[in-house]
Order: sequence, then C-alpha cells, then structure tokens
Amino acid sequence: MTYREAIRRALRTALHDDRVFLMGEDVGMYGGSYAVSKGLLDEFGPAKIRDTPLSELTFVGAGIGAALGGVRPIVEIMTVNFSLLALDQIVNNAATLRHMCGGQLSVPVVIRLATGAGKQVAAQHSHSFEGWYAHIPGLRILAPATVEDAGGMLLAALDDPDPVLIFEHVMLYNAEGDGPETPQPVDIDHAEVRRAGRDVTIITYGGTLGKAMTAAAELSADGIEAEVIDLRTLRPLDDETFLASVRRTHRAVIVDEGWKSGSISAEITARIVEQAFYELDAPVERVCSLETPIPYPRHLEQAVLPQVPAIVDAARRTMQADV
Amino acid sequence: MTYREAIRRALRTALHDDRVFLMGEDVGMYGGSYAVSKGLLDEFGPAKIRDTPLSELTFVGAGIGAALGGVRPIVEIMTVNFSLLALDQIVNNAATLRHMCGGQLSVPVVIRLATGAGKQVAAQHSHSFEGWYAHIPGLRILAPATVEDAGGMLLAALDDPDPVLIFEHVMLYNAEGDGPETPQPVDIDHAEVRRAGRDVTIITYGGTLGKAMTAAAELSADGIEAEVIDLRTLRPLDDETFLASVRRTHRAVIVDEGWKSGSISAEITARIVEQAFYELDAPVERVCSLETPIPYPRHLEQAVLPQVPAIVDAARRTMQADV
Amino acid sequence: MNDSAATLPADDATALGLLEDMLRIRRLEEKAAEFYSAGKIRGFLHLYIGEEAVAAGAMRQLQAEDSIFTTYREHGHALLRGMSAATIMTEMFGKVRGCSRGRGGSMHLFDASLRFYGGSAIVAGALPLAVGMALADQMRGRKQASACFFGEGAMAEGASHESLNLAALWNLPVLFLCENNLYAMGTALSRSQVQTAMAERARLYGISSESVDGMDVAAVHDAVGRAAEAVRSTGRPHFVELRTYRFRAHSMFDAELYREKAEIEEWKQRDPIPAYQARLEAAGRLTPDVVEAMQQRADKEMEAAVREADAAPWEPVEDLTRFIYTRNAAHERHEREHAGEHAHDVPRGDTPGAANGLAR
Amino acid sequence: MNDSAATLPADDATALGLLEDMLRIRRLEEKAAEFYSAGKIRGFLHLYIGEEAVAAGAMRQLQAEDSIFTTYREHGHALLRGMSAATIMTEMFGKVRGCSRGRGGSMHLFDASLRFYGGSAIVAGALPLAVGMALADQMRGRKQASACFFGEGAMAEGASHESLNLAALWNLPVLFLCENNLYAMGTALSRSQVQTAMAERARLYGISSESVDGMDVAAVHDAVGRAAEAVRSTGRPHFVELRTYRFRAHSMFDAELYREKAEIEEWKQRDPIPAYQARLEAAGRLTPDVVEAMQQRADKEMEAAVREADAAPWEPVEDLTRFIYTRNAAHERHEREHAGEHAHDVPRGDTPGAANGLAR
Ligand SMILES: Cc1ncc(C[n+]2csc(CCOP(=O)(O)OP(=O)(O)O)c2C)c(N)n1
Ligand SMILES: Cc1ncc(C[n+]2csc(CCOP(=O)(O)OP(=O)(O)O)c2C)c(N)n1
Ligand SMILES: [Mg+2]
Ligand SMILES: [Mg+2]
Repeated sequence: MTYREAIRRALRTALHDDRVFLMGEDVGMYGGSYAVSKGLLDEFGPAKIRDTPLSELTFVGAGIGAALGGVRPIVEIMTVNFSLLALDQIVNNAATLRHMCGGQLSVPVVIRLATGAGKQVAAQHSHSFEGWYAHIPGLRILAPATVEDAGGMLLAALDDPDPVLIFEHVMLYNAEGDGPETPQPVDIDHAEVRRAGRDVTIITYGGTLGKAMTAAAELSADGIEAEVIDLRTLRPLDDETFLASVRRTHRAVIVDEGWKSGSISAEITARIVEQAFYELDAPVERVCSLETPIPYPRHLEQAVLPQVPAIVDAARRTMQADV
Repeated sequence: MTYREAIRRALRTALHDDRVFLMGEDVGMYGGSYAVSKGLLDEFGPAKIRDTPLSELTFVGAGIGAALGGVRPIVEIMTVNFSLLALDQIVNNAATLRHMCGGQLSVPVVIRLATGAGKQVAAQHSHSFEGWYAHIPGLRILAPATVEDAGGMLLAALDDPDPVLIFEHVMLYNAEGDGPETPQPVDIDHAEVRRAGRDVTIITYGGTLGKAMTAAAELSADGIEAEVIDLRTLRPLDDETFLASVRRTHRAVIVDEGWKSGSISAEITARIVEQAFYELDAPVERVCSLETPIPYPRHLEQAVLPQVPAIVDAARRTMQADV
Repeated sequence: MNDSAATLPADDATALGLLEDMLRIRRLEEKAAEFYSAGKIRGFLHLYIGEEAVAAGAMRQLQAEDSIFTTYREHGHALLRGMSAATIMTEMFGKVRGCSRGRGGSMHLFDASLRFYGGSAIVAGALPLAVGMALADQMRGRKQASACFFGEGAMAEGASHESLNLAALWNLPVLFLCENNLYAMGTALSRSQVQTAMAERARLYGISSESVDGMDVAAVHDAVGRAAEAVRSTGRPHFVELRTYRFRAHSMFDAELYREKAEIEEWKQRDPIPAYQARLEAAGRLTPDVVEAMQQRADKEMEAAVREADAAPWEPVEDLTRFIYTRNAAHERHEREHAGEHAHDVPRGDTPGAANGLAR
Repeated sequence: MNDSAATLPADDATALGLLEDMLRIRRLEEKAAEFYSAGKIRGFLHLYIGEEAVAAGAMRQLQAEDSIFTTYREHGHALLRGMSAATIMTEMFGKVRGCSRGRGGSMHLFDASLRFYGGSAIVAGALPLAVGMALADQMRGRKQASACFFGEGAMAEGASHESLNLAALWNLPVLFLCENNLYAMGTALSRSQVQTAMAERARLYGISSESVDGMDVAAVHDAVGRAAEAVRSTGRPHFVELRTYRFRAHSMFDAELYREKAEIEEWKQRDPIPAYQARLEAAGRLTPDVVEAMQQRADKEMEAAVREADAAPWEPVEDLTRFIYTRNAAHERHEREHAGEHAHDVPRGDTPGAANGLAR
C-alpha cells in the first residue's frame, strides 16, 4: 500500500463519522492535487467533500469555526506554501482560543498540508515549514514518515480535541509500505526508534527518515551502528525518546529538511545540551537544508537538501570526536 | 532622547530623500499607533506619509513592488501580530525574488514592526516573532535594543539593497538613552558587547537587553562578571562575536522573549555546541518565554516572560556546573 | 437606506427593554473607563459609548441557539447576551472569576454556554470563524444564525471578501452585522475604502443586504430582527450595515487627532439614548420615574460588578499552563507507561464542561 | 460585453503580427510539452494553448516602459515581451543561461531589463506587487502602466479585493488583466465564486472595466490598447476581463476529471488561431503561403531554442548561495576588519546590471 492510499483509506474510515468532512482546494472534482482524495467525492458527495474557492485564510478559519460548532473538519491546504496566507487564523485563533478563553473551548480541527522539496517546483512551492510551525504552543504538529503513520496519524488527529497539523511529505506519497487493512489510529505523543544501534543517534522525521535509514545501513557496513529515531510528533516534542538514546550512544546527528538556522534541529540540539550535556562524547551534528530559496534544477535542488553522504559524514565525525 | 524619538528623527532624516516614503495603518492622521510618526504627516504631506487601509497582505506586497520600482518604502506593520496576514508576501516574494530570478532584482524594502509583550494586551497582541522570522533566508532581521540603534538601524536598513525587517520592542518606545543629534546609520552586521565580563556570556537582544544588564549587575555584586552581548541582527546571525566571548567565558546563557521551543535561543545554543563544544564548562542555559499564549493580567504576563531572577539563576547554574 | 424613525416596538417589555439595555451598556462602559483611569483595568480598552443602539437593537433579536462572534469592542454585546456585568468587569480586572478566567481581558470576553464565541482582536479575524460555525450548523441541520459583528474597517481586509463569497457560495446561515462607525482607529472610511456603501459590497455577492440608522435602536431592532429571521428560515447569509458613531476615542491611548471636535459634537446630538427616551416619552409610553429606576438599577448593577471584580482572586501562576492542550500528554504518557493503554483511548483531561456543544 | 468580432487592425504589420505572435506561442508551448515528456523539463509546466489570443492581443499594447507581472502560465507573455525563445526554453531546461539562471524554471521567467517582473506561482501573489510598482511609477512621475495578468481564480483571494481597493483608492496606474479561462485547476468559476462577472467586481471599486472575448485577438488588442492608454493618460487603474479557455490540462499532472471532453471540443471550435487566420484570409489580407512562412519561422525558432537549451551548461553548485543577499556580509566584514570601513559605505556586491531601474 502507498502512503497516499493509506491516507485515502483513513479519510474514508473517518468520513463515515457524521461529523467529519473534508474541505480544501480541488479535493473534490480534481481528486486532490496529489490525488489523495481521488474518488471520495463520488463516494461521499459534495456535502462531505468540499471544494473551496482559492481563499486559504477563510476556509482555514472556517474549519476552525466549524470545529467550534461541533463538527470535525479535515482541512486540506494544498501545500504548506499556501498556508502562509492562513497563518493568522492558525496562530491567533486555532492555537490560541482555548487558552485565551480559559479552557471553555477546544478547537478540534485537523489540517493536512503537503510539504517539502524534491519535485523541482522551485522557490515558492518547496517549503518545509513543519519545524517552523512547531514553535507555536497550542498546535500539535505531526510528520508521518511511514505508510502506517500516514493513515494512523490522521485518525488519531481526529480523536484529538485540539488543532492538529499533519505535514505529508510530497516525496512520500508514492512510497510503499505496510499498513493495516483496517486503518487504525496510532500514538501521536511519542517518537519511535526505527532502527536500534549503540554508536550514534540519528534523529529525524518525515521526508528524511528514508535517507537516515540508508545512511545507517551504510554506516553499519563500516561497523558503526546508528540508532535512528523518527520524531513523528514535532510538537509537543517527545524528548525522552531521543534523550534516552543519546544517553546510550553519547552522539547525535539531526537530519532535518528545514533551513538550518532556526530549524527544529536547533531545538533538539538545545534539549540534548540542556539535558544530556555530560553524556555527550561529541558535538551534536546537524544535517539540514542549505539556507537558500529552493532552486528548480535537479542538481541544485538536491544540493540544497540533506543527503545520505552528508549524514554518513556527520555520523563519522561524531565517532572521531574526542572529549 | 527616547527610542521613539530616535526612530522619528531617523524617519525625518530618511524622508528627505525623494525616494523614501512611509506607509502603514494609521501612520498619518492618527500619528502612528505608538506615536512614532506623530507630526510627520504635517511635515511631509500625504504623498510621503501614507495611511493605508486595513489590508496588510496588499500594502506589504505593494511595498515590495514599489521597491522593485526604484523607490524606498518604509512599511510599518502596526504590530508583528498583524504581520502574519502579510507573511506570504514577505516569505514568497521579498525574501525569495532575488535568488529566484538569478540576481536580476533586489528588494530594498524596509518593514518596521512593533513587537513583544508587557503591555497587557493579551494573546493575539503580544507575539515576539523576530526570532521566528530569522529562519527565512533572504531577510535581514534587526532588533534594536538601544536608542542609538533604534534610529541608526533604520537608516542603515534603507541603505541595504535587500529586505530588512526591524522589530521595535513595545516596551522600549519610552526608554531614554543617548542618541546622536544627527541620526547616523549604524553597523547592521554585527553583535555588540554591551558589558564586558570574564565569567559567563549572556546573549540577548531587543526588549530583554535591559533585563540582562540588570542581571549582570546583580551577579557582579556576587563577584560573577557576566559579559552581555546584544545580538542586534538576528539574521544573518553574527556568531563570531558570541563565540569569541563563550570561548573566553566557557559559559553561556541566552535570554530571548520568544517561546522557548524553536526560538532563536535554540539556534544560538546549536551554534555554540557546533563551534565551541570543547570550550564549554557548563550546559548552555536558555531563559525564554513560557510556552503559552500571553495572558492579560500582569502577574501572569510577567510570569510568562523572561525575568531578571531567572537570568541570574541560570548564570549561577553555569558557574556551579562541573565538567 | 431609510432614516425616518422606525416604528416603536408594540409591546412595552421590548420597547422599554431596549432603553434599559442601552443604559446598562452606557453605565458599564463608563465604569470601565473610570476603573481604567484608576489602573484596575489595563491594556487596551475600547468603549462602545455612542454605539449602544446597535448592540441593544441587535442582541435582543438573537436567540439562545444562535452563535455570536464579536470584536474587541464587545462589552455591551456580552452584557446583553446574558453575561453578568460582574463576570465582564471581573474579566476586565484580569481576575480568575472573569468569564475567560481573566486571561482575555476586555478584548476577549467568552461564554461558550451562551454561544458567545468571543471578542476577537484581529480585525476581520472572526469573520471566517462565523462562516465556519454556520457551516457546522448547516451540516448538523440546526436552523440558527451565526451572527458576526465587525467594524467597517474589517471590510477592507481580504478576509471580508473571502468570507462574504464563501457564505454566499455555500448558502450558509451567517448574519453579517457591520458596525459602521466611520473610523478604523484614525482612518476615516472614505480615506481607506473606495466603496463606502457596505451594503453594496455585500449585494455584489448576492447577499440580501440592508443599511440602517444605527443611532435608532428601534430601526436596528426591526432590521436585525428581519435579517436574523431570514437567515434562520432561508439558511442563507444576510448583511446589515449599522451606521453609527463612537463618541469616545478608539481606545484609551488615542489622542483623536484625526477628527474634529465639531463632528463629534454633531453626532452627540444624535445620542441614541436620549433620542429614544424622548420618543418613548412623546408616545406616552415612558415616564421620567421609570427611566430614573432604570438608571438606578444600572448604577447598582455596575457598582456591584466593580465590587465583585475588585474582591475577586487572581488566577494562580501555577495554572498558567492549563488549557493549552486539552489532552495532557505528559500525564497521559505516565498513565500509559503504567497501564499499557493507547494514546487515543485515554480520557481527555481537563475540559470544564461540554465545551463546543459536541454533545448537543 | 460584446462578442461580435472586433475590427481587424488597419495596418498589416499589426494584423499579421498578431497571428504570428499566436503561432509562436503555440509552437513554443508544443515544444515545451514535447520536452516535458522527454524529461528535459521537470516540475510544473502550465501550458497556454487555447489562450494565445490574450497574450498576443495584450502584449503588443504594452510599451517598453510599462511593467509586467504574470503567473506561472507566462511563457507566451515572456516571449512576446521580447525574451528569446532560447532564453525561455533554456530556463525551462533549468540551465544557467536561462532568463533566471535556470533557478526559476517554467513558473518564474524574469527579465528585469524588459521590466518583466516574473511569473509568480502564488495565486494572486503578484497583484500587490503590481500595485506597488504603480505606486513607484506615480511617485516618480512616470506615466506608465503596471500591467498584471492573473487568472479568474485569483479573484477569489482576499488579495484581489485589497489590491483593487488600494489601486482605486490611491489612483494608481495599474492595468488589471484577468484571464478568465473558467477554471482554477479543477474548480469551475461558478463553483467557487458567487460573482462570476469579473468586470462587475472591479466596477464596484469605481474601476473602469470591460469584458472581452479573449478568443478574438483583434478584440483583445483593441480593448487592452484602449485600457492601457487610459491607464497611462489618467494614471488610474483599469480592468479588462479576457474570456478564454485552456485546451490542455492545468499542468502536466492533471487528469482533467472535472470537465467534459465535449466542452473542450466545443471551445476548440473557437481556437483563436484558425479563427483569426480565416478572418484575415476572408478579408484578403493573408494568403496561405504567408501563414506557411510564419509557421516555418516559428518551427525553426523553437527548434533552435531547444537545441540551445539542450546544449547549455548547468549552474555550478558553488553558485547556489549567490544572490540570496546583495551585500555579502561575510566578505564585507572581512573587508571592514581590514580597512576600518563602515557597513553602509561598502559597495553593494554582486548585482549584475542596474537591477530595479534604481538609476533611471
Ligand atoms: C489585522 C489587524 N490590523 C490592525 C489592527 C489594529 N487595529 C485595532 S482596531 C483597528 C480599527 C478597526 O476599525 P473597525 O473595524 O472599523 O472597528 P472599530 O474599532 O471602529 O469598532 C485597528 C486598525 C488589528 N487589531 N488587526
Ligand atoms: C495561494 C495559492 N493557492 C493555491 C495554489 C495552487 N494552484 C496553482 S494554479 C491554481 C489555479 C489558479 O487558477 P487561475 O487563477 O484561474 O489561473 P489559471 O491556472 O486558470 O490560469 C491553483 C489552485 C497556488 N499556486 N497558490
Ligand atoms: Mg469603525
Ligand atoms: Mg483560470
């Protein structure tokens, strides 16, 4: 099953709940810009699968308002790039209302966004802002890296009484993997160890998990056993899982498609330093995107993004370091 | 002279240039929501001091377009809180155009924003997003903490061919300090050591510089000499200045009004770890805002914000640490 | 647009009630101003003085099952929705017994049980929310109005265009109530919007629209009543422009450099309270002693509110991080580690009451 | 709105030029499609086939000192602005000799020297820029038009409302050119906007507005000519809706589930190229051999463009970080440390050419 199919199945399961509906640009007749919702309009009809006008600020705000009204909207923002137009509603309403009104309300809206680079769609269409969004209290930020999580996180998000943003990486939609026949909600509070290892901890999420796993395999051939941690939930951040690992391996490499400065890799570094400083045998390494708008040509785009050789090198550096 | 007056004087100086004008909500007849531009409409007339409609996305975009057209707009976004409505233009156009078109254009727009908490204006009006904005390549992010910088940075920003965002802290407008009679542009590439010290480096900027200085004075009474660094420019970040300090003091405390997770304090921690790990005698400490929407009542608002005792405690902890 | 005075409501309860509603708002606002000066209220405070006929005329026409969204200038709306003056004043004082635990202050009065979804401090920020609430109502077959009050300044924002379009496109039961007081802070309407006829704007989207003298409480009452009923019965959006004026500064920080004293004085001649009182008296439906009694009740109410607010406790600092998330992940993790449960099976934590009408 | 065929331009240079312009766009787009399939062009590719009459009619009316803003569907506009087919094709191939150094690709064609301010890939994202350019022109006393092409989909965005309002309010010389091809990706106009008459929308802001048959190149040429001239002479905004249709999918990823083949076929009957050609022939102003020659020229031009694109070099990876900032702070710091200069005195770095007309 592909990542895309897993999300579609989860949507289908969720949509059987009377309160749940999907809205967004071209989710209906077009079938979704990444074909995630293809077929759902025929199956569920236009009241449940709602094509919206090109009005990101308002349809996201309407999702928040609808959530206040007792239904469970799944709002698809075609890509994270367009979510900037809706950011005011996400930050000043979705994330804020519950606290500001003293707990009377909660905002159970689920927002799905395609994220990431790799499709050669250039600077305005290739942002990776999931780590950036993770700065905002009140939001839960999910980044499924596996087929199981792609569907399972959507169902879990719908069970969550607070606003949840799910960042689906564009390069994963065609990824094949195991997923349950009947979609099941998954845990959305914890990171997951995707590969056990004793020597160095590689911390990543979403679109770069595959690269981290490949790097770990290469390192293993050289006798370096990397533990690979998939953060899964970028906010609230489960630091226990990676801290426990780093306390064992004493070395950490963080891989993150966000631009390096101010990316979530910085936060993870800070938490490791704050809570496991004396356990570190080497400086924490970060492998992130180069700090430039994403260019169109493949060789340049790939040069911007974190790649396997850079991860391997970073891990090796941590092994050579000397405290 | 106050911080506010310094900005007003710099505006006045700048506005004598034919190409320079100021636009924003209520900058004219109202006199500016923080009275910064009071009197300028009478002095320069409505073609240079332009009251805009409540249309943040468009008047910021128009500032960018005007910059492309060879004039030098100073766009005032009344507060950072409303800038979220304009973020698409700032990120996808101002920050991106130059690189995306292969260097043919530059975008010499200056955007001024009031930032920060402390005025008891609650959750939707108290954001501190300057560190968050510093994630975006292509932008220059300035945070004047002194009267001299308040005016001088504006003039330097106007000399800069690229988009510059200047975050003026709302609690500083009435601050008194020394400023030149004739406004002068200042360096906008480097951090500044505001207090020399040998024991611990306190790194901060903008609204929290005063608190850091007070903390340093308290520490000094106990025989701990803190070096206080004012970052001034949050992007591109001048890491040399704080790294040099930390290499001498071997200890660092970062004070930042942003919410802790993903704040610029995380980035600074990461850079210290990456470039001065072996020089550190203690974990890097961060004193940031509590991760909650900002509440209205004073006791709660102050409890959210970084305060002097917390800075002092953090500095003390670094002194007690033991490597 | 028809400014000849509207017919007075036939029944005395309503006719006199409207007057008392206005008086109560006026008195509440005056008290708020007084205690702002006394330093008990801080931050922003936006007074509604001069505009009382709008909230008074409108709020009486909104039913318990209608939903309400407002701006930061919402004390009067909250009061007439049924929130006590004490809970409002306590909120403005920042105390934990305020309607939003004191966290919101004057701009963020909330009462979910009254479907009062708050004052919003981002101009036009509540419009999309109201549209979404109407969508929820439509989907759930609730024949109610989602009413949104906003200033004419909000009509400059892109959100107003998008919200009018979406409400009209999807036939959503939104009641758009545009409080046109001619200024957005210091910016006169004609200096910021080319199309100054707000009702025309709405009509372009095929939304039934009306412009009403917002200084005439009977006219507001009549027009909003018809519009709200139309929203409920047709399920379609309606728009009412309420032409009014604020007598006071925008907020307590405003030096009012942008308008002439004479203009304010002129509008004060049309003060909705004495004007309406005079009409009732002329119609022989009101005697001075009744007004006197109303005023005394309002005085007492507001004084009691202030006393209560002043005596009320602060929220403990330890509670600051409550209500950021509904589920408490840390607590839950602990529980799961000790009980082997799955995240999504765990009870939801600390929501006080059935918040969003999820259970309705 | 008047769909009877417009008068043909009197001079042959224009009359025949319009045909050749359309043919060149068509051929460029066909080549682009071919080389997309061949894997030489990647990412998004949005073809203009079917809509050629719009760009052809409009671009001829824009002067060298006018400014131009477009969308991602802008290859034709760039070509007719005077960018060579080779520089466009090379950009689409992602090569460093492309008009944007290959960094932008098909959606981001730029040529500052031609005042062609790019394809913008955020729907409605260029509208505020065009308004700002017009403001700069106004302030500098330049009597030129700032022309912005955008799809009817953009009219749903809040930015369209704000931009129309601001341009009208400040009397800015913006030429709004709305390419209404009835669909925004898979969303039909009537399924997304209540007010489907784009010209009405603009009129509400007091903007002179016209709706034209965008399949008739002569009509477009005429209407845009008048509008552009009016913008320049009055300094005020004008709006032209160009009613057209795209024959191909939205982008190369689109399965076109949202419209009937029959509808497409019907529109293809109105293909602007054969229709205009037939009119010219009927008027005795065109013979088949002339068309043949045009076609051959276009073929040759596009083939040469492809050859050039294919042979062109890539941008070296080391150059990737060029042109993020104009001043190179690191370099400059070094310089200053060695020369004691101040930041603001330092030369500006690596801008190639006088970019923004700052010097004009
Ligand atoms: C998006 C946004 N921009 C700016 C502000 C600052 N501001 C607060 S109230 C106001 C004026 C709004 O005027 P209007 O909508 O007419 O309402 P009124 O205050 O007149 O009731 C402004 C500009 C804001 N709160 N939100
Ligand atoms: C703000 C934004 N939202 C969504 C998209 C995705 N998208 C790209 S083109 C398009 C359709 C735009 O339609 P229209 O404006 O009519 O132009 P056309 O493609 O028909 O020429 C959409 C939805 C985008 N690029 N920007
Ligand atoms: Mg107003
Ligand atoms: Mg279209």
